[in-house]
Order: sequence, then structure tokens, then C-alpha cells
Amino acid sequence: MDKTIATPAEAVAAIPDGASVMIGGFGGSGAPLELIKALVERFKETGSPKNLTVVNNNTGNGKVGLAAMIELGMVSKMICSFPRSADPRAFTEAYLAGEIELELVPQGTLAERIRAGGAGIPAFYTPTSFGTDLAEGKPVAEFDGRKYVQERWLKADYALVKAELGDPHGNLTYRKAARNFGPLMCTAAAQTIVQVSHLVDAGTIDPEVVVTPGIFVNTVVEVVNPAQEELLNRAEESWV
Amino acid sequence: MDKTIATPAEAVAAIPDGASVMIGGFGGSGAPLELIKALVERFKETGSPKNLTVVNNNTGNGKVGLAAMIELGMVSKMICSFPRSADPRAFTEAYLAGEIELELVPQGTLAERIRAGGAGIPAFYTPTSFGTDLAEGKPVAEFDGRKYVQERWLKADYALVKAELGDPHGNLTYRKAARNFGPLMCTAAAQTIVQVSHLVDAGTIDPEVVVTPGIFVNTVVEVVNPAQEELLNRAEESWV
Amino acid sequence: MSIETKLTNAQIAWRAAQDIQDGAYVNLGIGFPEMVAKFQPEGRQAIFHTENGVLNFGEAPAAGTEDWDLINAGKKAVTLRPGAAFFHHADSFAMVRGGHLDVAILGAYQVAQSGDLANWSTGKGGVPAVGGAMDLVHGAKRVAVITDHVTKKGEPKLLKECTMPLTGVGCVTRVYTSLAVVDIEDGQFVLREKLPTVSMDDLQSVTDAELHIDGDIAELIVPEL
Amino acid sequence: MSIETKLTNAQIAWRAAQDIQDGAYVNLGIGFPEMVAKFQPEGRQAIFHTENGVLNFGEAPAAGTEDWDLINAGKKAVTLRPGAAFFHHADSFAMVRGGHLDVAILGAYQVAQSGDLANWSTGKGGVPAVGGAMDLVHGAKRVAVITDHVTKKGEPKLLKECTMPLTGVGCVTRVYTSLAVVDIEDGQFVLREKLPTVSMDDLQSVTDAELHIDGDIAELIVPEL
Repeated sequence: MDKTIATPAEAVAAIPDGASVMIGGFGGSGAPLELIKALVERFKETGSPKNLTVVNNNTGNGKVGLAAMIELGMVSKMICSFPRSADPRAFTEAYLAGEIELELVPQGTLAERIRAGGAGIPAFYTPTSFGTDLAEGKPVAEFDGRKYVQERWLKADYALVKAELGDPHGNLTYRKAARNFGPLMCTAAAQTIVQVSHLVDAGTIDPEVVVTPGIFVNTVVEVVNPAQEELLNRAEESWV
Repeated sequence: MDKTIATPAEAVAAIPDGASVMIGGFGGSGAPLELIKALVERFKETGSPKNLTVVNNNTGNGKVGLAAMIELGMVSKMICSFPRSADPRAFTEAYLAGEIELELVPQGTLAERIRAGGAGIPAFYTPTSFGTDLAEGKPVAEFDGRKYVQERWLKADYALVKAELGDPHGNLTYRKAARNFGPLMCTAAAQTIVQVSHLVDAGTIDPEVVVTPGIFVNTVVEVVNPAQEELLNRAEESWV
Repeated sequence: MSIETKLTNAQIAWRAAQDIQDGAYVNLGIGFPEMVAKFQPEGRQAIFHTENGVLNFGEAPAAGTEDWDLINAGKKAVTLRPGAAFFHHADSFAMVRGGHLDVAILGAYQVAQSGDLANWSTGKGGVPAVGGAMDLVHGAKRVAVITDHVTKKGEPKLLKECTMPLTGVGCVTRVYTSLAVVDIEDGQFVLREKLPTVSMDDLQSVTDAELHIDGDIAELIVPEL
Repeated sequence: MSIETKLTNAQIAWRAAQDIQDGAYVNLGIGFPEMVAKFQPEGRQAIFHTENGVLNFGEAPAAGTEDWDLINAGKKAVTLRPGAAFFHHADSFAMVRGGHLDVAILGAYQVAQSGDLANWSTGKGGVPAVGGAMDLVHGAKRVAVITDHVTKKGEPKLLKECTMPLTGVGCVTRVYTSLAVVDIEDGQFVLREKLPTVSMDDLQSVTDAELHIDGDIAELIVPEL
């Protein structure tokens, strides 16, 4: 059992035009920047992948990471809860120009839809968004005298996730609040690709502290000392 | 913030007749035996609590733990997936005599219903049990060409759970496969009472390895060297 | 309109903090509501939850010592207190939606006497963003709003009905404003406290819906902060 | 009926094990199916999942060294292999229901040519018990059954339609029996392998539904175990 691969470029090489891609992270925390950078570089060299549907809590910040993907025109649709950031220009401009589609989902509903996708639950009911514009067109049902909105699972072709420790089975731990959407996205994609800051031997991670069991992971690539989006932005780095 | 209490007897003192009680464990692994024993002793002394609805994966084994509760007549209804064990006589006899009601739920549906109860999801759809006797009377819906059964959340008045480490905030870790239903039940009860094998100071448990965050726990009681049901049964212990 | 004195945002946050019990689990909205954490009364300690998977976080670290993997929902760096826990987003919103938070304190564009809240979209175009607000309003045991009593243009924010897109229906039970503390009960605004320098008539004149009175109206304290 | 030779349970388990690929994630039902783990072909290692929250467990420990917090779904003590993980029941069944298992191998009272499976209740009263069977049949990418070809009374178990209460509808795709390997395709039993000592007529005589032929029928190996 060895799910490791040598480089981020190899890890993302198969992602085709038109794919749906879940990208972990909440803002910069947990963003798999080296996997994203490999995608960006591939796009700059080959023009692919493009027309991507990306699932992320946000829509990037500045000119690196997801924001760079959007500014370069790789993304045709965003599914997210909060398309704002300190420097949201890439998304804002594309959105106002009608160049990118937006499916806005309340944050807890986004998380639960992804979990449902991974857990084989095609639909569930939530009180969230009842009576609001974001519930328009969705079935409503009453349980125990309260009204709820039906939401559908969310799956993707690929998930790109950043973890802390990883072993060749794909068992993962995360770092602090960088955990956020990572464990959910790992479960909900047909192919889950994870960059880990430390690749360790099978058996090194205590089975008690594994957050994502390897069954949810297809590919592991070690990226030591990964970049932090906040620091890249403070240094005004640009991938565009 | 101090959720600790001195003894199992005090921890379970408020559970009234007719309460619904989730009890952690899969067979003996994870069974909170000292909390159960305190309930049993209270019942022997006072005749309460009785007419309990108990949620557990099983229905006890031998003459200790949940089996003793059933044999003593404390339980009027079981919600479980697998009412069999090496020595299932307590439940079998009560059930065949019509003295105890049984709601049989597929194991994954039982787990998901409890999770849904804790997560504010009043209903969800699952492929499990579609077309079987256990789906009778439940709404069916089709998603993407496949049929699913609607299941409702499951909540309880109390949860009795066994954990390994616990701190005064109620943060918990578990021991090996004794984790099973514990983290779910902690989230789904109005009052969650946990026996921990080691009570430690706040800050001792690494925030990365907390399995149940304290927000889901109301009462923590330390029980060092807790009994293991399998060993009690091998020693032919009886609480009846 | 003759209202000259009003509470600052910090003072509103202070007032809201007085109602948070020791040991309460609390979520504070991004921005202004985050200030509430600073004003916990002596001897009480709330446990703060952030949507992105941290329970029991503390103050901001000193500049230069930030860990950008340890942030709150507003993407600001935070620290941990003893007894903290990390968890993923589905567990985080299980806490929210499942009714495990004692209090959520949010900002508002508008609040209606029905308890409807509008705080996510002005409805005027631009880029809409909702975040966790729609989950929070249906999850916490108590949903309170802190807000200036009127908009920057002086228009009422406490309305008969919201005109902006709703965040939630019938979800708010108390509003802390720059002029008053108002409960929402049975589809009515019930005035609990007001600044002594503001008359009932003046207060009503900047409130779209009727302010009802049910028992004494206490004096809204103006703390020195 | 002239069938004298048949595979033992161990031999059926051996045959089923030959179809499990290296690195496959596998759930084995309680009892007889657990035997499949013993017969993994040289050079392949499957990862075994148990409903009660363990991935990558190994063999039973020596008697006297059991840890009763480390058990499988059959409540038998197990050990761990390097790269194991513990998780709670909802995550465990997310693996099952979410389609993350490659193979589930279960026992059966009856299997129908439609792929319907009955393996949880004889329908005759007593205490019903379902466990995780109904979840497993709708979750794993491939659901296979291992079973004697007939009941202890000699009645067929491969049927036109199940008469006992169903575990799942149209879920089984391959049946390993004591006499044959049968695939379920388009609502038909398709014979893939049979014991060379058993004639087609004899095999059909102990099979309620028609056995179809689609290409060669291979010889079912009788391993020496």
C-alpha cells in the first residue's frame, strides 16, 4: 500500500478541463498552495485545466492560490459561502464581468453537503436558509412543527487538501484550524490528492489521532515547509 | 468551568422514570459499566429509574451492564441494531414475554440518526433498508435515479458514555474501538454524562487529539480501572 | 431628531457581554461582535467557538507571533486557552445547528419585530456573501444582535418588516443598540432598557415598529471603557 | 441428487479471497465470511474494515493477551497492523454507505437472481437482529456472498425470488458457493465456475433459478488448505 507520489505536478497531472475540484482551506489556513501552484503552472504551460468548478469556502485572496486560478481564467464556477477576503479583486472582477458563475451556500450547509456526499446521504434537511433567498426552489418540509429546507449532497471529481502528517496508506492529521474542510473533502471526491508537510512511515501516526483514515485518500505528496497564503500576500507575491 | 462530579451515583442521580437514555458501547467495548451499575443500584434501592427507553447497539450480555438493567425490568423499550450476544437471555426472555418493546434499526442508520440528532438535521435519506421490512411506513424518495428511505434524527434525555481521558471542560478522548457510538451519543442527548478513566487538568489533552469537544458534555466523573464486560461475564458476575 | 448621546460600539459590546453567563458557549460574528469578548465580567469566562473549527480560543497574539493556521472566522490570528479543541467544519456546524451554543451575537442591517434578521446582503447587487450567519441564527439557543439603533443615514434598523434579504426568520430574541435594549416577544419589540438621556418619543421616532412596554424600563448603563 | 463433493467453508472463503485485489478495502461479515481474511494470496494485502470503528486490523491475538476494547464487529479480539485508524460509528458507516469500501463479503440465507439478498431474518419469529448488513449491501462497490449452495435441508439458496425478509434489493453481484461461482447480471444468474465433478444438470437441480451461460465455464479449484 503506497499512495505516495513524488511531486505536486505529478499529483495533479490528470485533472482535466471541466473537472469539479474541492479545494481545502478556510481563507489561507489549510489552503493546499503547492498543489494549486502545480495546477496554475500546468495551465500556464498547456492551457489546461480550465472550466473548473471549484468548491471552497472562499474565493481566494490577492494574487496567489485560488485567487490566481480565478484571475487566470481557470475557473468557470465557484461553490462557496463567502466570496470576500482582504483582497478579493480576482473573483469580484470576474463575477461582475459575468465570467464566473457563483453558487452561494451557507457555510454549515456547504460543510454538511460535502459530508453527505462522502457519507452516501443524497439529501438532508436543515433549518438553515429557511425563508431566505438561498432556499428558493428547494423543497421545504415540516418536522415536529418547524420548517426545514432540503439540501443535496455535494461531490467532486477531485479534492485537493493540505494535511500535516501523512503516511503511505493516506492516514492524515491536520494542523490547528487548518483542518476545517479538509477531512470532509477527502471523503467526497472520486480522487483525493493530499499534500502533507511530513510524510511518515505506516504505523508512525497513532491510530487514535488519525483524523482522516487512509480509505478516503488516493494520493499523498510530501511538501515540506509549505507556503502560507497570508505571508505570500503580505509579501505581495503574484502567480499571475 | 468544572463539569466534574465525585461519584457515578451522583452523576446519574437525576435520571427519572421514563427517560430516554443513550448508552455507549458496542458489546462490552465502550460500555460505561460503572454508570450503569450506579443506575442499577439506585433502582434496587428505590425502584427508580424504570420505564427507560435505551438506545444502544446491542441489548447486553450475561447478567451485568445493560443486560442487568433489562433483567431487572428497568427498560421498557430498546432501540438497537443487534439484540444478540454470547448470552442474550435477559433481552430474549423479556422480548418473547412481551415485556420490552424493540425498535430495530440498521447499525449505520442508528449511528447516522444519532449524529443527525446532535447536528440539528431532523431527517435524511439513506439507501439502507430500501425495499426491506425495516423501511415499512417510511417515506421513500428518488435521487439521481436511485431510491432512498427517509430516516429521522434520534435524540435522548441522557447519554451515558465511557471515555479514556477527560478534563473539567468535558473534552474527551477514547480508547481504541471503545470509541464507537460514544462521540455521537455525546452530541445527541440533553444531558451527557461521561465516565473517564483518567481525569486530567484542562490543557493536558492536546487540542489536536480531542475527539469529543467539551461543548457536548455536561458531567464528567472519573472511574479509574473501569470494569470490562467481557471479563465480568467470563467470571460469571451477576448484578441481578 | 434630538438624540445626541449614544453608546459607542464598544459600549454596546460591553452591554451585550453582561448577559453572557459563566461557562456559556458563545459565537461572535465577524467584526463588531468580536468586541464582546473583551468585556466579559470579572469572574466569568465564556468559551468562544469559531466556525472554522476551534473551541476555547483566546485573544489575538502579539504582532509578529501569529500562526496563520490558528485563526478565527474573521481570518484574524487568535490564541488558545487551556481546554481548547480543534475539529472539522461539519463538527463545527453540528455544534451550531445542533443547538449546542448558548449564545450567538451578530451584527444586523435590519431586525424586524417578528425576529427576522437581515445581515448578509443589501440586495443591491455586488458580490453576495453569507458565511455562517444563516446557520448561526437557527442554531444557538439565544440569538442576539448588536447594532447602532439607526443606519449611517439615520434610518431605523428596528423595523416592522425587513426590506433587505433575510438571514433568518423569527430568530432574534434580543437587540442591543446604541440607544436601548429591546427584546422580541410574540412578534413585538419590548423595550427593556434605554439611555436615560433619550425620551420614549425620541426613541420611538427612530424605531420603525412600535416599542412595547412590559414592566419597568431599566436605565441603559453607559460604561466607562 | 448425486452431488457428493463440495467445497468446505474454508475452501469457499479461499476462492472468494482470490478475487480481492492488493490494497482493497474490505469488510467481511460476522462468522463464516471472516475466514476470507486468512486466505489472501501471496503478495497482496487487503485493508480490513470493521463496523465498530477500526481500519486495518489484523489477526486475533494469542489467548490471554486480548484487549477487549480492540474487537471486530463479531466482538472477537483483533490486533492492529501498521497504518491502522480508529473512528466513531458515523464515520465508519460513512465509509460503508459512501461507497468507499471496495468489497463486502457476506453470508446469505437466500440470494435471488435479481441480486436481492436475504441474510438477516428467517421471518419465523424469535428476536430479529440486523446489525450492519443492510448498510453494507448498499455501500460497498462490490457485494459478494459466500454460502453453501443449498440449505442444511438441501433446499436451494439461489432462487428466482427470495422468500425470506430482504436485507437489500438488487445488491449482490457475485455468489461463491460450495459448488460454483455465479455472477448476477441483468437479473440473471450467470455461471462462471463449477466443480468439475458436478454436472450442469446436477448443479441446476439444486439451483431454483436458471443458471445462464455466457462464455466459458471455468473449473472451480479445490484448494488444499
